[in-house]
Amino acid sequence: MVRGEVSIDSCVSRPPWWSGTQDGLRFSAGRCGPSCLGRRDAFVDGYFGSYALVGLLLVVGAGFVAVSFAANRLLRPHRPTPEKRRGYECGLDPAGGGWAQSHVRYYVFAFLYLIFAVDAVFLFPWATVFARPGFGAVTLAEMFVFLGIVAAGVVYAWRKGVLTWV
Amino acid sequence: MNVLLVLLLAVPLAGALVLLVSPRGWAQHRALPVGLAATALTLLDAVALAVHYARGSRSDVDAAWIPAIGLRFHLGVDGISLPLVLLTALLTTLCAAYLLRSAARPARPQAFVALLLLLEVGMLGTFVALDLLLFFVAFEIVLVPMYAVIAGWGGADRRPSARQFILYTLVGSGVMLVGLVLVGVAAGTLDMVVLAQRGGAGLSHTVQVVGFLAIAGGLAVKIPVWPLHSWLPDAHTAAPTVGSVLLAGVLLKMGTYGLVRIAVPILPEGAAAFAPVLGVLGVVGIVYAGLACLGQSNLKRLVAFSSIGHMGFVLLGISTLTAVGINAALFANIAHGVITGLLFFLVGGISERYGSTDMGRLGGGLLAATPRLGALVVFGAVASLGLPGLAGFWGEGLAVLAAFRPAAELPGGLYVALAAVAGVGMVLTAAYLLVMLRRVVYGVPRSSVPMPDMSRAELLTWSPLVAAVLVAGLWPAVVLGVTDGAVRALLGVR
Amino acid sequence: MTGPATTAVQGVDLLAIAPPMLLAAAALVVLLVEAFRPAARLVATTALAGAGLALAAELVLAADVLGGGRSRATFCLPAALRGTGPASCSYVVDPFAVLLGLVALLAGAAALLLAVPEIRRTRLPAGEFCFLLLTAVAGAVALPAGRDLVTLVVCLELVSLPVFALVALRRYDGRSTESALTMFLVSVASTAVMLYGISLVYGLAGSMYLDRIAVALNPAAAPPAAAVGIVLVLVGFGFKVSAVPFHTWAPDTYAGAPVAVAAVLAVVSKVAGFAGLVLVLVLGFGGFAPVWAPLVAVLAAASMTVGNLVALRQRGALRLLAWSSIAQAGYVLAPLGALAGMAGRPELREELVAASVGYLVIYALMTTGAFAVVAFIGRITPGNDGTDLDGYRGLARTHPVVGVAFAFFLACLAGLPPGLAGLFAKVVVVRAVVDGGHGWLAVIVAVNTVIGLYYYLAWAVRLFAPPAADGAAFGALRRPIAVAIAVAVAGLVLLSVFPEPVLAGWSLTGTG
Amino acid sequence: MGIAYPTVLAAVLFAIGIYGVLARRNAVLILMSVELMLGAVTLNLVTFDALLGDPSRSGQVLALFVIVIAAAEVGVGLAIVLLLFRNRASISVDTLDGRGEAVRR
Amino acid sequence: MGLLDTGLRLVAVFVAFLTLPLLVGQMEHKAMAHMQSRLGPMHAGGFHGWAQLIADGVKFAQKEHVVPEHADRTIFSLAPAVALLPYLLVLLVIPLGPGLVALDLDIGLFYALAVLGVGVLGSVMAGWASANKYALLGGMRSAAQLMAYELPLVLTAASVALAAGTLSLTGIIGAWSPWWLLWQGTGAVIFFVAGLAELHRPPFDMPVADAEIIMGPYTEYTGLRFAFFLLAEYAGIVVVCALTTVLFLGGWRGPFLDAQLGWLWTLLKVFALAFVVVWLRTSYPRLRSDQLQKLAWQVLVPLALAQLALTGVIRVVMS
Repeated sequence: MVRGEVSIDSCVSRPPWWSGTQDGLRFSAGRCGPSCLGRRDAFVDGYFGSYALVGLLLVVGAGFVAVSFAANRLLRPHRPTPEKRRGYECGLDPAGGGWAQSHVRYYVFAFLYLIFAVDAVFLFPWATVFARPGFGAVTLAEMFVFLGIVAAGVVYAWRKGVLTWV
Repeated sequence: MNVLLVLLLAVPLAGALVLLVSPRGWAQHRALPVGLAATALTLLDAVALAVHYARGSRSDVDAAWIPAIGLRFHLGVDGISLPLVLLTALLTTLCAAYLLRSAARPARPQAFVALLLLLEVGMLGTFVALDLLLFFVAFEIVLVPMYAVIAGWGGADRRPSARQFILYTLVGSGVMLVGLVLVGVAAGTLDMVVLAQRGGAGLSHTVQVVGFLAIAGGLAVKIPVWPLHSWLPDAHTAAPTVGSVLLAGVLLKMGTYGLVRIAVPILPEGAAAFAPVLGVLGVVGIVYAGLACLGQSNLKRLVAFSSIGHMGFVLLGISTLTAVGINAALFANIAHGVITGLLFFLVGGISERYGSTDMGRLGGGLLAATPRLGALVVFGAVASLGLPGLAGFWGEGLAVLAAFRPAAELPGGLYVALAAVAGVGMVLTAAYLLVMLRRVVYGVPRSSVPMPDMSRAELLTWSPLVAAVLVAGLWPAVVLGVTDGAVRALLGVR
Repeated sequence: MTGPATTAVQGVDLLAIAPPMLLAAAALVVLLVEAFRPAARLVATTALAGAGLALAAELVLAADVLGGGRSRATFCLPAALRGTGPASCSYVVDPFAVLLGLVALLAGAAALLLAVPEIRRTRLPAGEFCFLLLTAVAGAVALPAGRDLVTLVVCLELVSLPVFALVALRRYDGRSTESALTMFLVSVASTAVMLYGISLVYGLAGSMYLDRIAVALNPAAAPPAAAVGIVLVLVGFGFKVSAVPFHTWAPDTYAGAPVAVAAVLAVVSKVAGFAGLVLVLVLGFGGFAPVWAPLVAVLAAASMTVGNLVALRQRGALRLLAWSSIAQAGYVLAPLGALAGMAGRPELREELVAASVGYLVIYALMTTGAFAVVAFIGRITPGNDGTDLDGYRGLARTHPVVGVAFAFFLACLAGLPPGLAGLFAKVVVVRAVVDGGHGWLAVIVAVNTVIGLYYYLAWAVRLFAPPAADGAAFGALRRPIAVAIAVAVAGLVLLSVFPEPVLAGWSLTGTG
Repeated sequence: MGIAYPTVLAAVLFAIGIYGVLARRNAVLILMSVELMLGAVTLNLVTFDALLGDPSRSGQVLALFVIVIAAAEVGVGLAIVLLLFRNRASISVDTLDGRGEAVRR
Repeated sequence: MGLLDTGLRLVAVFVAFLTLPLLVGQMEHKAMAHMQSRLGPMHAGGFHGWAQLIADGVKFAQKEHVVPEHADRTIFSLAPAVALLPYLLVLLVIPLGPGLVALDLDIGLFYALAVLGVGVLGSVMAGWASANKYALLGGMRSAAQLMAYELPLVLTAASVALAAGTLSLTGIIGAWSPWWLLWQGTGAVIFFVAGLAELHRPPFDMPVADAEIIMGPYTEYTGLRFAFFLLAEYAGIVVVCALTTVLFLGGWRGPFLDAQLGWLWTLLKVFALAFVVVWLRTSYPRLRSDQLQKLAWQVLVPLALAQLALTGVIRVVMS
């Protein structure tokens, strides 16, 4: 790849980790100086660091579960019989398959949830910056508009009988 | 008098619009008079324009239309276009008059006349446009009305013929459009006057060659140049009389006019490169048409094929790239328009009376049964074969003559050969026309049922054409004098 | 979320965003009206009133922007975050945005009009239909003003998602549902591809703002991955505008959807897709033009050739229109394909973009008109579902006005006088392509124009043919459809005589 | 700890998604594959945003929108699938088509 | 963050995860017994049967693991872990006292809500994989319930975040003041109720209604895996109560000595809430599934929206 003269040469226009001197991706702070370098370390520590603990805990938890199941395997008897392995229907022989066709209303529940809960995603970023200086009544009004739309959705669903379940 | 130029297009357009929007009941009976009035007004306008031109005042309308594509509403007439404008206005008026007779009344006259007027707008627009794209637009405007006239009012096989007509022409237009745009982009202007003055300066050889190929290729379909002619006989056979008259009388001229007006002066290097090819194709067309005519049994088809031959002469004239040759071509153009227009009118008249144009079924004896009509057919035929003293003679004769002395950059030997073959073609023309006369006009009528001879209305309609043939034949300077100056101006003095 | 302490509050130019906002508000109102007073007539009237209001706002905006000669930019990057870079506004109403917004709005209103009789006649739910339609149009109106990838993506989805639902809205029609599913899956996958491309571009350019991307992404400084991202974005848009080879969903969907929805797909959705494509390619990825322009050129050539050739064989009206719209997409793409050499020639860029946009606008008008007539014939006349071309025989004899209007639309689509608007549009495209040095593409355009002519002409001829012996009579013309046809005819006649307003350079403003 | 891990993971997710879209014939599975692709997009966006320290947070903003878009797509998509299932279960699509043809010819 | 420090944090969280649910469970045994005027098991371990839960655990561990023949074996076996582990992960970010938190995430609230939602997946997996009609119905119901109650939960959490201006849990406690009890009171109740519903605790235990569908998703489970589901339920109570405490009741903030006794205040509040949970179980009849949905969509969601609006207005007025 032949490189011409690099005309733009600032941190603003080019990502700091991109070094124009070599081909391919190289994550360095070559062009941005020490501040970017610091940011990179902060990135690793602050970003992955905190979630590393979450990951470790997950590993610990998974280990706990695995150990428990392993120990359980040693402690418990294992004598399966066809009767035991038959699906439980209050002592009667199971009729039909185990998976029945489910009612469509569950789909409606899912749909309602999907719409509203995902919209709520926008609430959190807003909620955190809302109190900062410079944001005020206008920001609030904007969120009222948003809430109004969500509310209109609920009203619509209610009028359409989605919220009646019997 | 720029207003005359604008009126030239506005009058027929207004007529067409009036007919289109007027209620059906009203227009049903007034369509034909309205049509005649509009065409006649246009003819008057054209004559006035000619008078003005003769007095030496030049008309030129130039206004920006669509700056985005550099399209200007640029109209003007000069010696090259003026005769064609007059011819168009005359033929259209005659057609409108011809329709007035109850025998020729078309079905759905409102639509028919509206289409006729639209056709006139396109034809006149093609001849007066001085902007490449405007020329193209006008060129395209003609297509749909002509298609509709053939497909809606034609005879047997009208739909396939009409479709063939429009598809052939459109393929040509598409190619031509690319050529025009190429020239416009390369030169930075679409103004024909400016481009012609430059005479190819500023256009690279490649652009000129490619542009000429595309533009002339597109026009060649319209002319039609052999071997792109196969739509023509079918279209003529299927078209109603009026359609045939305009098709042969005007539409074919649009192709040759385009060559003279655009391709040759604007792209001289391209023209020089392809002129021999055009010449060869033209001569092939002459001979081919002659042979084909000998084998025709249908009168209408015969006249149609003869058009291919006549246009071959025009092409030969143009291909010499000399002032003489091009003047000859323009003269032949006019002559062919008048003569073939007359012939198609006559064939239409025969068809009205006998219900057929098949020579075998007509059987002969036309002169005996309807003496005046027969005489006129004879007149038309001898005019067409180029009898000295009639219009057909000068154009074709001069074209052959010009071929002996083509432009300096062209291969002289080839042109001498072409001239010789074209001479043979002239003989063939005479042969098939005489055969036709023998089979149809002379002899004893097959049936004894009395046929009405030429009516007064027909006489009125046709006599201007007869007069034109005589005038142009006896006094060719009336046309050549007009064209010559313009041709020399256009080509630079050659 | 943890930005600098400086305020990130952006000023909002309410007039600039008024049209899409009004449409969105109207959509909500329609939904509530439907919830409380479910009468089709009331709902449709409300929706139309909303569209009219938005149209008024758009006209005011147009007068302001065009009259003042100054584009209105809003949602700009605050000065504190801007640094030394360009202005970076998210929403810029420039002439380009005004024009395409207006077109989308008009096409949306027309689709609404087309739908009115169908809603009354069939079991199409009025409220949902109007709501979805207005929402989609709101997205399409906002999209041409978007100047960063986030806005563009959101607007594009705002156009797409309601359309999926619209296509499937005829709930008891299996064909409708199947076509909706086909379209949905294809479109969703293409969105994902496009988004992945966007994520790569973002990573390499460091910004979502098109003007910043343009500065950061130049082939000399960006790695090959940027080209990959750009191509992926292009693929995504290829699906949206149904360019060959990403077109396969279109014919089935057009044929399966209600006619009004097919009109939305063919016009509103396509206008939005092209607006986004132009913005992204020209303003954002300009530096990479040598990479993407040849691809676009190939897409254009393939689209028109395949579209026209397949359209030749169609016997169904909607399928024919679908293939024709694929072919027309090729014409719109062609000038963009000639953009490779725009680096040092800003005037060439202007010309090519103007050609593309001009064609798009005229395409929108003529296609809307054609669909209006199909809506008149199709599915309104009992016993004639308007899907067979032979069902149009004799239209010009029984309904001369509609027949002539339709013939005019077809002539425009074909680019044949009297459809001068279509002819000029094609001339502009050919001229621009030749100017861009792509003669071969111009020749392909010209040849395709001729191929296209054949089927448009064949259709137009049927209108004037005597009606088939067993053909059912056409029904009466409903007023909403008549209005739509009249508007399309008026617009096209106007543009046939005076196309300058559409073909003149509708300059794109990058930053505002 | 570099950018490589998240981006490569995203690329792998995306590739799996593409494979699923191309190889699967079940509409729901295709939809799931698309969701996988969108997940890759989100991951990419968030990674780049964090890495760039983008002051305008564009990456995260688009990531939020991608999540919402994904949800909306699932909603609409499942609705259509459900509709299709109903139509197929109640009225066979083939017979429906056949009747339409009969009227037309 | 050193290795030792990290290890310590993990161990602390893990220990809390193992002990607190047992304490809640024991409390439930005893409190319910007394409320229903009965003694409950009194023998294991001597004093008031304190070792009963341990005995239960031992018993569970020795029982056979039976997989139904048509079940989706892998999912069936994994479901308990999926149900349990999210609660462990949430505990990580819950602050016990000032500075006394295993991981102080700046988006702690978001994290907690996100991870909390995963737990229900365990029930759905169990319900689906069991190849049993009751289990499937239960799984469906539990999913539907999650979906209905997730929205009020998230909306009220957003209200708190809005009031505090941060998503960090410690930050929220820092911003808390007693009068929040007043203007966030509605939110607190909604959050708590929605949290209960997510845990399928009575009166929201329709998914496991034994009179109708045996044990819902857990019908086919035995032994340790069943015990895990039980453990998950009690861990869930701890987490929901702790989140309510942190978000609405001021966490470690007490009448005095916050710095030293913060952990105590937190635990007291958590257990007080846990007691309420038990109390509700004995007091209210089970809601029908349509009543469940109705409560969520027609009462809690509008109220939560109103609460959010109120919070926003008050924030603006105050600033």
